[in-house]
Amino acid sequence: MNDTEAQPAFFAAEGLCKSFFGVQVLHDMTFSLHPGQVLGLVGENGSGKSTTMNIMGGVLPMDAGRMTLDGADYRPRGPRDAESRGIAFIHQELNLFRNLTVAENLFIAGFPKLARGLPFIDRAKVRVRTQELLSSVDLDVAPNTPVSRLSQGERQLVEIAKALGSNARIIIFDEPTTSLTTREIERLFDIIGRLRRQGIAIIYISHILGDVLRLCDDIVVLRDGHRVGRAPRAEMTVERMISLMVGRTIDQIYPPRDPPMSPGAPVLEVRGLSQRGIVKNIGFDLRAGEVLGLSGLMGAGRSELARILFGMDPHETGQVRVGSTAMTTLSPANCMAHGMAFLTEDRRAEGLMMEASIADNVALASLPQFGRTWMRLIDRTRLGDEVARVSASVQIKAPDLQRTLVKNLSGGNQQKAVIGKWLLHKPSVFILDEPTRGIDVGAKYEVYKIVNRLAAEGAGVLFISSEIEELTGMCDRILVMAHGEIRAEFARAAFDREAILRAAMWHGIKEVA
Amino acid sequence: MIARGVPGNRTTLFLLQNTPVLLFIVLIVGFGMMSPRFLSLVNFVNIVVQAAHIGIIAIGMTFVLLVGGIDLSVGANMYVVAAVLGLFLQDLPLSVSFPLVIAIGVSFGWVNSWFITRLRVPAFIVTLSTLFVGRGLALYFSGNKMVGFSPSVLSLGRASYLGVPSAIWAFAIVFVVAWLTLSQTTFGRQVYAVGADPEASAKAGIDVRRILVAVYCIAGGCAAIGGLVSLSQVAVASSTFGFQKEFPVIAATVLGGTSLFGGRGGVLGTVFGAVLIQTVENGLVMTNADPYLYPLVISAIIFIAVLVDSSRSAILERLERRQIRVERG
Amino acid sequence: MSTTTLPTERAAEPARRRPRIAERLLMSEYLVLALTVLYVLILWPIVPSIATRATMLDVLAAMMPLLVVAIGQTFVLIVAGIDLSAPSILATASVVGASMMTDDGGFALASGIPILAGIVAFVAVGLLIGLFNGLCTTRLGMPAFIVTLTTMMFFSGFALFYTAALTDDGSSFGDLPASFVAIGQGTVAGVPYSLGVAAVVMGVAHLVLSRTVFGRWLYAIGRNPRAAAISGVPVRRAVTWAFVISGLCAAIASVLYTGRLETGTPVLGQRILLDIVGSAVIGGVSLFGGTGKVTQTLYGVLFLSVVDKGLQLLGLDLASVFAIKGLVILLAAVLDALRRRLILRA
Amino acid sequence: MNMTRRTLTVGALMAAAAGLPIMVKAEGTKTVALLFDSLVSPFWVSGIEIMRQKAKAKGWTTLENISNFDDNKQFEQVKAMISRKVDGILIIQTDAKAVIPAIRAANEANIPMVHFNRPPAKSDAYSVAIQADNRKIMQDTVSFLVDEAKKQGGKYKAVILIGDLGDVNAIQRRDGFFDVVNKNKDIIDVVGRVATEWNADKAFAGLTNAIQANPDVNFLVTSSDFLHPQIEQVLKSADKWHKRGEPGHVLFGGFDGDEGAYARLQDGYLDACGVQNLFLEVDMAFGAFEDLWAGKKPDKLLLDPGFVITQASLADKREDMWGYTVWKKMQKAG
Repeated sequence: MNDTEAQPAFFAAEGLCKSFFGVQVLHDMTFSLHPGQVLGLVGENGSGKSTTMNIMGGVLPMDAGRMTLDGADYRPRGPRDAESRGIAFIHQELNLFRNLTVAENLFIAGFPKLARGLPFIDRAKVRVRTQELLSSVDLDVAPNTPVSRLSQGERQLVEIAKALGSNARIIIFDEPTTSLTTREIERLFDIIGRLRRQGIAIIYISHILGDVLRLCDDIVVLRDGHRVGRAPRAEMTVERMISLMVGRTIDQIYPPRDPPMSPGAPVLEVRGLSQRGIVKNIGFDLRAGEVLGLSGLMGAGRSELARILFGMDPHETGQVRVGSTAMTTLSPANCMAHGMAFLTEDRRAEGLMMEASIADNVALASLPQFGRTWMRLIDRTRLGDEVARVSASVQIKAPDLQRTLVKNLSGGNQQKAVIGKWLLHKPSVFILDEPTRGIDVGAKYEVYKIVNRLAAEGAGVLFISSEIEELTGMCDRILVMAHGEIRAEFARAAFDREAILRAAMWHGIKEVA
Repeated sequence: MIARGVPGNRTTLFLLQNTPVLLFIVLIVGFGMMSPRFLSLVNFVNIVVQAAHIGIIAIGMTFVLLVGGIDLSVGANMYVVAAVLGLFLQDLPLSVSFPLVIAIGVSFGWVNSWFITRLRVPAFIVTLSTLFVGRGLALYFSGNKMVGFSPSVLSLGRASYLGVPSAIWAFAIVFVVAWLTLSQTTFGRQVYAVGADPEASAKAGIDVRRILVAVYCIAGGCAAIGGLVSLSQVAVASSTFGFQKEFPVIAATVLGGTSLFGGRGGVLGTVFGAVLIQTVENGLVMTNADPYLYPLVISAIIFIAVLVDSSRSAILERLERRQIRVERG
Repeated sequence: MSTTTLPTERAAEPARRRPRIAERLLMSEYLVLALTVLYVLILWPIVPSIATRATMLDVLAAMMPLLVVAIGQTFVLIVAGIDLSAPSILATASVVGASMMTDDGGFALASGIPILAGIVAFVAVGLLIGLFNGLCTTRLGMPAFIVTLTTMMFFSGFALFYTAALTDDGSSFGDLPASFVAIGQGTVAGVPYSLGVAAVVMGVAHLVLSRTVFGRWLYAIGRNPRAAAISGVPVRRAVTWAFVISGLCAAIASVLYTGRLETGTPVLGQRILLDIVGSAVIGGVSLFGGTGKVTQTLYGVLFLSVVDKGLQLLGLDLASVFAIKGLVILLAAVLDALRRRLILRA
Repeated sequence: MNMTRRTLTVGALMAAAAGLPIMVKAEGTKTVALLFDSLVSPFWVSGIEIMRQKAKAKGWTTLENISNFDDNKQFEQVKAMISRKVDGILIIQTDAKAVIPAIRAANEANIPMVHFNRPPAKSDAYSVAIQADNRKIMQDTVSFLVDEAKKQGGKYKAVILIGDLGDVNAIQRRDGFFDVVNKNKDIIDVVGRVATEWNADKAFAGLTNAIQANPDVNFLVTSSDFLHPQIEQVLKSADKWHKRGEPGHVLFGGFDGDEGAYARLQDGYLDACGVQNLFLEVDMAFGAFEDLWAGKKPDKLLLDPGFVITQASLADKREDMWGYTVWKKMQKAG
């Protein structure tokens, strides 16, 4: 630690400010970086982390403030400019071309040429350089492997190799671990350790505070666009970070939940559900009025299970009963007909029609209910009323339900539109896959309230989340998945963050043993 | 992961992956049995000669489809080139006229790209309108007349170098240059990147607009060269020269495995597609088939080839399914 | 984009009135309609007959079959597909339907209801080819473009083959019954039947697209097929239906064309593919799916028909006809692109 | 916004420029509409030019429309011409039956209609058609070739280039060919029927393939002279382009009588050509208009007997061959 502190800062940001549409989202942001330093950046969504990094990476211009790099003014004109100055930004959604090979992705902005004046790529040189870069991130794949064949973690390493290839001196990681397996995360951390030893400075943004604490030398906490704390690792704890981030204690993040007095009848029964390579022998009951949590690491098979239950992916064996019906075939339409609803983890690609209005989106799943006569003419008055009612009940904030396009809404309001779509369908079984991903604290609280209300009205909710905190705050019972199987079950009284995590890490533990 | 997904399906997969080739072989054997002359080397040379102009234009089309665009104006471009060549040859020698008209073909493509990249008009509608404008211009240049060419142009069409007909030389040169460009240059790889994801390409520092302009210019240039090859064979350009050529050209390209949605495909497949179509036509003539049956047979064969190709992609997609899903997380 | 144009907009503040009017016109849904009027106004001094009642009726009667087939195309475009086979459906339905009613073929002459049988044959051809297109696209996962390209080639060839096999001169089916011809040519109180047929098709299509569950499903599929599937929309079935509807509309258009020409001909509509797709797109229907209205297609068809009629009245040589038609389409497309940008900015 | 205004201005200018060539219709003169379905071959190109000249000489104004083989569009064009109140409509339809509604419309508007080169199908509607006697001319042409063949002796393998299968003229010429050939099956064996669709590159590819399949082809007939350049290309490649009398000469018959046909007759490559008398046909057509205006009612079908021109009769008959006039003009132009 001492050796890095001894070096002078080579990058500094002072008083950065940024407003969108007259709303200031970043106030007076100040920080600096030494070579080889790992700086953690934490804060809720909307706290200004991304804005700061986008300014640094040349994606957004700043309104006020100044940045210096090697003592000179740094004002990037665009991402390319930032990159050429040695600042690389690895986005959460990776920027790789699946139809090209690893080597081609590394050099797509400009390949080394065979000879001056000849346009041809020096394949040999590309191969050698690629191998060098890949070995520096410990990735053992052939340079001509198509990216589509790589796992998510391997793709992340390719992105890092790409940053190294552009001689980056600062690498910004935005939520790099969200889609990685445990082992891939370990490997990533090793690489980050190696990079810092080479004198590369890292900015690490993550919601997983334990990781931040483990990895970073210094931690900056943001809230509502303000820097609310900066401290070296030794002076920081997870609890302190959280209280700085939210400005209140954890109890207040979740609305009070009154568990049902007596468990209701099962609304969803799953027995012996298996699909090779995906899930194995899954069995559980979901009862009316219950919020059942489903925990597990990325790749444990939580989302995959949800997709099978809703008939989007096939399964080989197993029975599913919804209410009193034994489902013979699972398909979205069939599941919906029996009162199921499914909020997917990817709301842009699977939840919403981005170019359509809120009203169109909310109505989508329930249209047949509003069809009259043999032509199924839509009863527009009734539909309009119902859409308005549901939208109000989930508190979508928008000027005009019929006109406002969903793509112009904030993440929270978009998510409420998806929830509204399913509420209009009046589900008795509601599967929520990461319902609060990428939405801010306020919107989260509203989503939680809706979940509670649904349960109180007698629906069964299957709540999938990566955040154990959230599950313990919201659920009556938690199932933990690992490696495609349900590994443990916890009743509310027995919620124990550490025990849940341990069950989720089952595979990793076994390997160690 | 792939190995785990299809235990023991390697043979099926191999067959699926090579079905277009298998289909090709079946056709050749079939026609060969019906007409022994079909299998001669001379006839095969013939097929390639006749496929050359469609193949050359389809190579240009491949670039456009690779970036997810489309060019409906290639046929009109051919006619413009023919009409202008008719004018040029009144005063200029071949050696000057040919490069000049190819440059005109390229400019035709450049005009398309200008509307597409600067004004953001969809490629379909831009090239649909330039199709009309181009034919109009060409009719104007030719004075509505059939354009005839001097014997020098025609002898070029019949000429052979080292025993290989000139059309095949042109086809081969265009193919090799296009293949090298696509696979061995930064530009070529960027074409694939832009086709896969234009936004990500811009973020990765690729000058997307430059790539788009270039591919339409290439398509224009190829249309011009293809037009010249066709001219040197058929000797005249009537007012229907190049008319509706966009359809066989696109068919050849798609048959060769290039996706209409960008990012997937290549010129080798395109050459194959063009030759395949011509093989069928040639085989039908060789077997003295009823002319009314030509379009029926040709379309059925294209249909089968594409059907096989898409079921193959569906299987491959199923194999990659899990990864696709995880990626979105 | 918006950041760079902002200052100029502010600079233009004093002269606000004039751009505003142009801007509003440009942004309105009726842009194409306005362009049509503009075109007529420009041509009026040169060929006064363009603005006569007779010409207008002519344009109306003539555009109806194109309108019907373009409406069918609109359904397919909304689900982000394309139906290139429409011209071949026109041709195949025309010869198969006509062969039922004339001495060449004459399959239904003995039935006593040849005209009804003929119309059933028209419709059946359209439905079957449409169904084939739809099933190939949805069940076999083939791209719509290439499926319909091959069906276009196949059935264009088939129509010629069928005609050659059944007629003496091998070129077409003539001598259609007068009551059938009346469908394409007849009038009631000066209003052509074809107008009535097209109006019904348009009305039903409009109702289906804007007011029914099925219509909403089509838009949803065009906007995001995955989200639609997860929301319980029967995507494959709906897309198949879109192709079937396109086939049906082409068949109805074929009845109108065939009646109009008194001839079942295998070359019917072989040159109008780009007019069909072009008119929908010019009207504002997106090739990428999810948007488009029947009224937009109507404006597009009207625009192209008026442009054509104007060029016919001018009696120019082919070169000018092509050049002007292309430039007019391009102009409409450029204005549309500008409009989109303005809307984005607003 | 600037951009928009500029575009609009350009559009207006463009439209205005398009309007310029339209001459103001002078009082008292006749206006005749020339409705062609294409200008695909020299026959039509020369035809429309001869019509323009002859009309000008008579002091008539002409309006032109090309339907591009679209019957429905041509019907629209007829209606447009009726709206413009022209004095006569000369039409070259694509389909003999599909033109009938157009004739009816012209009848109703009381505007004389003359079909040039392609007659309509039988109907109750009245119009006058000028037509070359395709079948007869083709029969005569092929008969000449067959006689030549008999003279030379031996067996012949024949290829015919057929036109668009949807075109009556193409069908009639094909039938004329087979009328003669089928009577002489003992010496003529038809080994190739090339469907050209009136399309030069289809013709080129088809003929190449046909000769590939039957390298000993020595009898060739084309349904239109505009395909000569492709034929020459193919035959040269196959080393079959030889003058009459030289060894390896292919008996070669043409149809139409265009400038290429004249040149090839003169050079000795073409044996016979069925000539449509284009000058006569235009005169007949214009004469029909004048008769109709004068209240006379000519026959529905007026036949141009045409003639066969051979190398022997070239000098005598060439003045009637329209291709010769074109050829002469081209020689003068350099």
